[in-house]
Amino acid sequence: MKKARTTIDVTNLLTRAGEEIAARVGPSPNVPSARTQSLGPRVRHAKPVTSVCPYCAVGCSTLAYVSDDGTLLDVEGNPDSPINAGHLCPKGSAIFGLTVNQMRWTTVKYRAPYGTTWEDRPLEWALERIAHLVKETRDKTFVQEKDGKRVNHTLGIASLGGATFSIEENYLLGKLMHSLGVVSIENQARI
Amino acid sequence: MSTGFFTDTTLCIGCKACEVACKQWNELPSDGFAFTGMSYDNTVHLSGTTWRHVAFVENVQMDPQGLSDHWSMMSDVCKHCTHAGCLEACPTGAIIRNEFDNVYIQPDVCNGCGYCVPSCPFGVVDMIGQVASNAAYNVATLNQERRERDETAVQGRGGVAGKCTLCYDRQRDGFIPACAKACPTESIQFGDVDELKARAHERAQTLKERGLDASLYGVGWDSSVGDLNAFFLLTDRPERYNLPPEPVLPSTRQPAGYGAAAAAALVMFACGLAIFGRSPS
Amino acid sequence: MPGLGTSFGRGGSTTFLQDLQNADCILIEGSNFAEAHPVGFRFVVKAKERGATIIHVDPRFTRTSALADHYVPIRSGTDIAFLGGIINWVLTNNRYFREYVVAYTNASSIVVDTFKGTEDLDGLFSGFHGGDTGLTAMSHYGGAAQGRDSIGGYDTETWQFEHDDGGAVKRDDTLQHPRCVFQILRRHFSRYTPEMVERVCGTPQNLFLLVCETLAKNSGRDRTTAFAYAVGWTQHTVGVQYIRTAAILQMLLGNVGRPGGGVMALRGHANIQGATDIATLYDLLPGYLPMPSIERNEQTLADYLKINTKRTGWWSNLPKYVISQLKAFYGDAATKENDYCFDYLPQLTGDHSTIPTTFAMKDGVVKGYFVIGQNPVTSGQNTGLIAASMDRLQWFVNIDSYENESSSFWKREGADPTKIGTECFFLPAATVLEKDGTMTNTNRLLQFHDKAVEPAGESKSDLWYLYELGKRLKKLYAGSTQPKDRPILDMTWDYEHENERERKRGEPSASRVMQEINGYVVATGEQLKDFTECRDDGSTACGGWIYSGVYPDKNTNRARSRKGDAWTALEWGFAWPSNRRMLYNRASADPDGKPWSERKKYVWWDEQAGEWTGVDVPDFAKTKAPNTPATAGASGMDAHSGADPFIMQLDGRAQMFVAGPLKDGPLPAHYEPLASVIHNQLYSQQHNPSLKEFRRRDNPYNGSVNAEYPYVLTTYRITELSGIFTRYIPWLAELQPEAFCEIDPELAVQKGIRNGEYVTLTTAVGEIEARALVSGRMKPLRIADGKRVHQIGLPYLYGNFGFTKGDTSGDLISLSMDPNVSIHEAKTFTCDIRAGRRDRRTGPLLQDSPVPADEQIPDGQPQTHGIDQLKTERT
Amino acid sequence: MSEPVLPALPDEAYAGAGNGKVPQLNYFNRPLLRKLHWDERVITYLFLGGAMGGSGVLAALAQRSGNEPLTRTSRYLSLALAVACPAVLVSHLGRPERFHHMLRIAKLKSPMSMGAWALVGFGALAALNAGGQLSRDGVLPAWIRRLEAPFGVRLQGMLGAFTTGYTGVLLSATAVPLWARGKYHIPAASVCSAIASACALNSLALTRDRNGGEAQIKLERLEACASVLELGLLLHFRSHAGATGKPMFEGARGERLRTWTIGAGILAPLALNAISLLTRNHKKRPFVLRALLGGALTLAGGYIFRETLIEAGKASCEDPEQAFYQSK
Repeated sequence: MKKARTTIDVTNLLTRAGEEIAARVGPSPNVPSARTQSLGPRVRHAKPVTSVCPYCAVGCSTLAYVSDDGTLLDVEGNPDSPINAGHLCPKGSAIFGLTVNQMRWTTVKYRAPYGTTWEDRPLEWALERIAHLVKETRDKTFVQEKDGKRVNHTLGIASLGGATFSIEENYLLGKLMHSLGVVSIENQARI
Repeated sequence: MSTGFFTDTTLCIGCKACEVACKQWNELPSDGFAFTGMSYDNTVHLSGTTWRHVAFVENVQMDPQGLSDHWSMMSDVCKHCTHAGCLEACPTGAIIRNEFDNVYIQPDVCNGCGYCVPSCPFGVVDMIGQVASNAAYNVATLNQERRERDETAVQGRGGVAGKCTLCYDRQRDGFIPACAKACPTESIQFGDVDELKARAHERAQTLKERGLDASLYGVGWDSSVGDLNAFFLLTDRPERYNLPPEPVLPSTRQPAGYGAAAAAALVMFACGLAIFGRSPS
Repeated sequence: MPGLGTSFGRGGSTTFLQDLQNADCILIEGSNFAEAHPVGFRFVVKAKERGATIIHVDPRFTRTSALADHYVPIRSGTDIAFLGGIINWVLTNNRYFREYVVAYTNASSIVVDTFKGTEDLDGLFSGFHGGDTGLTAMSHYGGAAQGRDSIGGYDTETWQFEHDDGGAVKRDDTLQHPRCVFQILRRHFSRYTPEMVERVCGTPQNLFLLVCETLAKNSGRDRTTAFAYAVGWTQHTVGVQYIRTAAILQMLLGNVGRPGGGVMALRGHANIQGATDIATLYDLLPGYLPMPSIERNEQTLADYLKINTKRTGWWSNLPKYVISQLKAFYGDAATKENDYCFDYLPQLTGDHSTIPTTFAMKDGVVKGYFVIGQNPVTSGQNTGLIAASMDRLQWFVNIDSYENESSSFWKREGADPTKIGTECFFLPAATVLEKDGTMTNTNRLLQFHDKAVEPAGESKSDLWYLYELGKRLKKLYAGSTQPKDRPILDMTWDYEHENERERKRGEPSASRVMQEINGYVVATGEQLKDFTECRDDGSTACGGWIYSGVYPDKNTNRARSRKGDAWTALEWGFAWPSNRRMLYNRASADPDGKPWSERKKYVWWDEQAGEWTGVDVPDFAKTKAPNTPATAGASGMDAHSGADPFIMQLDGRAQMFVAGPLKDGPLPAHYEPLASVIHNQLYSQQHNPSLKEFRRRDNPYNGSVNAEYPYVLTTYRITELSGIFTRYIPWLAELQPEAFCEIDPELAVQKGIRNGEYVTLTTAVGEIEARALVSGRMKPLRIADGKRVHQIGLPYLYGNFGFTKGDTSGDLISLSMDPNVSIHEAKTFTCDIRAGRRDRRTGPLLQDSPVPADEQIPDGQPQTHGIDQLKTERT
Repeated sequence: MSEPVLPALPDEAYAGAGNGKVPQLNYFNRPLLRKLHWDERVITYLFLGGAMGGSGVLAALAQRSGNEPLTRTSRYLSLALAVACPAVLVSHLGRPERFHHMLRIAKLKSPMSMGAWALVGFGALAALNAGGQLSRDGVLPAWIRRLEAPFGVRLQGMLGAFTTGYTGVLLSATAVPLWARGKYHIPAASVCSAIASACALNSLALTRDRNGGEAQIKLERLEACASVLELGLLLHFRSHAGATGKPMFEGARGERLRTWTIGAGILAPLALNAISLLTRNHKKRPFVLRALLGGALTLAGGYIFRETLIEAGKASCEDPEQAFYQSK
C-alpha cells in the first residue's frame, strides 16, 4: 500500500515533469506566468460611483471606481448614459489625473503683502482672517443711498466664479453675496 | 474566440481620447513634452509607454474652396498579428498568445533583451526606458507603490518591452479595452474578430458606394504575418499612415540563415580537417 | 443667451444633443464641434451615417471640417452677413415654410410707422441718440422686462408693434402689409446678396449657394435642419445678433421645436447653463429674474413687479417667483408687511459685469476679490490689465486645486512682488469627484454627481467654504442693530448634512440646498411638485423657480435618476423646465395639433384623451386644445390660443422682429468687428453703434482698418486642453505641449516663418510668442475688391503654470463689450506677426501705468461706441 | 468671380503640414521601425561569442589531430570565453536579475533562445574539457580526467560551430532592412569571421608555447581560408544589397569597414603570412612580432565587422522606404 502510493507519486511526478518539459520545449512554447494566470482588472472589487465630467457642457456621465479603503482606482465613462454611452474625450478620460496628481495643492497657502513666496497656514486662521477682511471692507465701502435712491450695496468686494462650480455652490454664493450687498458677482458664464 | 480592434479612420475625429484612456487605465507615464509641428500629432509614434497613437494626415490644397481637402486621422495600435514577429523572437516566453488570441507581453517575465523590438515589422514594440529616472512631471499621475509592487504594466523602474495588451486584464472580466470604450465616435470598435471583419467589409462597401476610396488593411491579405487582429479601414495609401504595405514575418528568413551558416561551417570544418589532419597515433 | 431668449422665450438651447441624430442636415457655425465637444459630436456622426448632410462654416479647416460633407471658409466676424445672405436667398426664392411662418412667428405682426431700419438710415435703426448705454440688466435672458427705456444709445419707442383696442398685436396673415415684419425683413436683408456675401465673408459664391440650397432642401414638413453654435458666435461685439440671425433663419425654415431641428447652443463648460439659470451674474437673480436697479427705479417691490411683470404670456407669473425666492432667501423675516425683505437686495447702479469690475479694481474701487475655480489672468482679455488691477487689491482669495496664473499673479513675468501689497489666500478645493453637487449641461439637463472619494489633504468643497464663510459672518455681525446688517442675520443658512460623518467635517448638504432651490410650502415644509405651485402670498418658498420639480419630495432627487434610453431619455436626470427635453415642442405639430409629417412626429394632440402627448413632456398646457381661441383682452396664458407654441412670449410666437429689449436693434445687421481689416461693405456704420468701449490708456485699441495690424486673428480651444487643470495632467500636456498658432503657407513664406519655429504676434495691447504650425488648412481669403485676407488661428489655453506652457492669447485682446450681455470680443481681432521670439518682459507694461483721474470712468463704466463717420473716410 | 491664382510656394512652406502638393512617401518621413537600443555590449558579445565558438571548433580539430599545444589553449580559451560571454550578455539586459528567464523555455523559432541554450551547453562541456586538460596539466587531481570523453569534445565543437553562426541568423531574422537583405551573407560571414578570430586568438596564445609553432602555422592557414571566404561574402553582399546596403558600405561606416575589416583584418594578415602560406615548411616557427601583429589586426577587423553590422542596422531602421518594401 505504502509502496504503491510512492510508486504512484513517482510516476505522477515523472508524467508531470514530462508535461512541463513538453510545454516548455517546442517551436514556440506558450507558458503563462503565475501573475498572468491570476490577472484581472484592478477595479474587480471596486465600487463604481456615478459622477459627471467637469469639462465641457455635454455632461458626460462617469463612473469613479473606488476601492474598499476609499482610494480612487479608475475613472471611465458611464455606459448607461444616453449622452455619452460610456464614451469620453481625452480630457474626460484624464479626470483621474485631475484628482490624483502630485502637482496638486492640498494645503491652505498665504502670501503676505509684499511677500515673495507662498507659505502654509492653518485653515482656521485663514478663514477667520478672510471673514474679518470681508466684514471690514464691507463696513468701509457699504453705500446705503445714491442720488437720493436706496442702493444698499458695496462695490468694494467682487467675486468671480468658475463654471465647474455646481448649482448649489452658485446658489449659496449668490445668496451670501447679495445679502452682503455685493453686486459685482460674475461667472465664467459671461466670460 | 479571438478578439481584436476594427479601427475605422473615416469616423476618427483625432481627439486622442484613445491615447489618454489607454495611459490612464494602464498607468503609463507621458513620453515628454515636445512640439513637433507635425499637424496635430505630438506623439509621433507608438512607444513602450504609448500604446495608442493618432496620426494626422493632411491632404489640403491651397484651394480656397477647400472642396478637395481631406484631413484624415487614424488611431494606430499594436496589430496583434496572427503570426507575430515579436512573439516568435522572444527568448524568455514573456510574449505569449493569450486565450483571446491577443499577443501579450508578460511584464513580470520579460528581462529586457530587446530582441522583439527589431522583430516587429510594424515598429510597434519598444523598450520602456528607466521610468523611475524620468522627470517627476512625466509620472505626476502615477502610483509609485503599485509600480513597485509590480502591479502595473510598467513595473518598477521599467527596463522591459512594452506595447498594447488589448487590455487583457479588462477582458478577463468582460470589460472592453479602454481605448475602444472611450472613443467618442466609435472609430475604434472592439469585439470578435470575425464579426468585426464582416462589419468592416460592409462598411467599406457603403463607403465605396458613397464614392470614397476605402480599403481594409490587414484583412485577407497575402502577408506572412497573416491577418491582423487589430485591422484598419483606410482611405489613403498605407504608407501615408506609416503602415508597411507588405509586412514580412522575420522568422521566414531563418531557414536561409541557418542553411548559409551551416554551409559556411562545413566549409570551415573541411578546411580545418584538411589543414590539421588526423593524429598519427 | 438673449439671442435665443428674445427670439423664442428662454435662454437655453431649444433642442438636446441626442436629437441631433434625427437631423437631415446640420449646420455647424461658430463652433468647432468635434474638437470642443467631441462626445456630443458623436450624434452628428450618427446623423451623417443616417444620410444627413453636415456643413461646417469656419475660418479654419478643423477636425470638425474633416468630418463634414462641406467645409465653407469664412472671414471670422462676418457670420451675420453670411446668415443674412441665406435669409435673403430664402425670401427671394420663396423657400420658407409658409404655414409655420404664418402660424408660429410674428412675421405677420405690423410694426408702428415711425420705425426706420438700416436701409433707411445706412446702418442705424430709428431712435439712436448715442446716449449712455445704461444697464445691461434688461432681463435679456428671455426674461421679463418690457425694455422701453433708453438703452444702448437707442430709444426703442419706434421698435414696437401696432396694437388693436383689445391690446392684441395687429396682424396681416397674407404677409403683404408693407409694415408687417415679413416685408420689413425682405427690405432689411435685400442687400445681403451672394455677391455681397463673397465681398464681406470671402466665401466663394458657389459654396454659399450650395449651403443655401442644402438648408432649404432639408427643411419643411418632412425634413429638418439643426444649427449648432458655440462661443464662436457669442464672443463678438454683436454676439447676440449672430444668434438672432440664426434664429430668424430657423423660423423661416420652420425648424424650431421639431425633431432634428432647433438651435443647439454648445456651452463651453460643465455648468455654464446652470450658472446662468441659478445666476451668479451681477444682473440676474436665480430663474432669470432681473436684479433691481436704480436706473429702472425699482426701489420698492411694487415698482419692481410693475416694471417686470408682463401682462400676457408666462412671465405674467413673475410675482410668484420673486416673492417665493425672497422667502427662500430670508425665511420668516420676509413678510408681506416688509415687502418680503425686497429692500435687502442690493440695487444695481450700472454695469457691474467682470470687465467694468476690472477697471473699477484698477481705479481702486474694488478692495477685495474672490476668484473661485476661475483663472482670469489667462482666460480673460487684456490679461496684463487684469493682473495689474489685482496688484491694487487689498486682499485676494483664490479657491482652486492647483497653483495658477491668477492665484500667483504677483509672480508674473516682469512684476516685482515686493511692490505688490495684495494679501493673498489660496484655499485648496475639492475636485468634482470629491464632492456632491449638480451641474446643468448644455441642453438644460441637471445631473447630480455623487462624492466618490474624500478630498485630498486639507481640500474642501467650494460649498464648504461658502457655508463656513456665511456662518462666520453671521457670527461677526451677531447682535448688530444696523439695518444694513439685517440681510446677513436674517438670511436662512441651515444646510446641516444628513450624514453624521459629513456633519462632523462641517460639510453642508448639497441636497438640502437643491431642495431649497426646488422650493417648498412654508407652512408644511413639503417640497413643491412644480413651479406652478409657487404663490405670491408668501406661502411658498422657491430659490429658483425654473428648477422647481427637480426635488418633488424630500426623498426624490430627479437629477440623480439614471434610467437612460437612446433618445429623449426622460428618466435620465431632469431638464428644466418640468423635464421638457425639447423646448417649444408644441411646434412639432401643425396648428391643428397633427404632426407636420409622420417622419417628424414628436408631440401631438390626442383627440380621444383630450391632451397633448408624444415622446417628450409637452412644452404647453397639457389639456389646452389646439383650437382653443385666444381670449381678447385677457391677461396671462389666456391671451394665447391653442396654436401659440412659444408660451414665454407676449404673443406666444417666435419673434423675428424683437420689440426691445435688445440694445442694438430689433433686427440683426452686419457690423465689422471692433478690430477689422476692411470697411463695412454694407453700411457706412462700421461698428455696432451700441457696443461698449473703454477708451483709456491702459486699454488701447488696434483701431479699424489699421495697416499696422493687417491680419485677422481668431482664438479657440483645442480638444486636448481646457485651462489650468489640464495643463497639469501629463497625459494631456504631452498631446499639445506648447502654445502654437496656425498660419497659412502663403503668409508663412511672405514672413519667412518656418513650420515649428517661434513667431511673435503683436497688437496694440501687447505681444506674445507661439510656435508656428504652417498648414494649408488655413486659407487666405479673397474679399472686397480682391483684397487678400490672411487669418491666423491661436488657441487660448496656455499659461506659465503646468507642464504645457506658453503665452496666453488674452495678452493680445483689448477690452470691449457687446451691449446686451457685456461679453468681450475674443473671437476676431487683428494683429501683426513676425518670425522669432518676443523679448522677455522686464519693466512694467503699459497696463501697469496708473490712469489719471480725468481719464477714469466712475466704477469702471464703459462708453457707447456711437456713430461712425465712414462716409467721409471712404472716398 | 474667378478663384485667386496663388503664387508657387517653396516646399519648406509646407514642411510639417503634409500638403497634397508636396508628395510625401510616408508619414512626415518618420522612420517606420523603432530605434534599436543594442549597444557596444551586444557588439562585444557577438565578437567574443564568435571567438568562443571558433575555439570550440579548434578544440575538436586539435583533439583529432592530436595537437597538444592547440588542444590546451583552445580548451582554456573556450572556458574563459564561455564565462565572459554570458556576463556581457546579462549586463546588457533591461532587467539583468531576470537573466535566467532565458531558460524558462526552449523556443526553436527564436534564434536567441537557441543561442542561450547553446551557450549553456557549450559552457558545461567547455568546463568539463578544460577540467580534463587542467588535470592533465597536473593542476587538478587525475580522476577528473575520466569525466572527459572524445565525444564531449566533438559535441563542444558542434555547439561551437552553432554559436559562430546563430548570431548571424538572429540578425537576419528581424525586420531591419539591411540584416533582412543579408539573410544568406550575414550568417555565413559571421561563421567565417568567428573562425578567423578564434584562429588569431589561439595563435596569439600559442606564441608563448615553445612547441606551438606548428599549430600557429596551421592556424594561419585556416584563418586565411576563413578570411578569404568572408571577403568574398562581403563583396558579394555589397553588390547584392544595393541601396539597402548603403548604411553598411557607404559613408564613414563603409570607410571604416574597408579600412579595418577588409584592409587590416583580412588583407594585411594575408600579406604578412604570405611567405609561410606559400612555402610548404611546417616546422618553421613564425616570427613572434609577425604573429602578434597579424593576430591583433585580425581580431580588430573581426570586432569592427560586428560593430559595423549593428550600427548599420540601426541606421537602416531610420529609412522608412527600405522598411516598407523589405525583401520577403
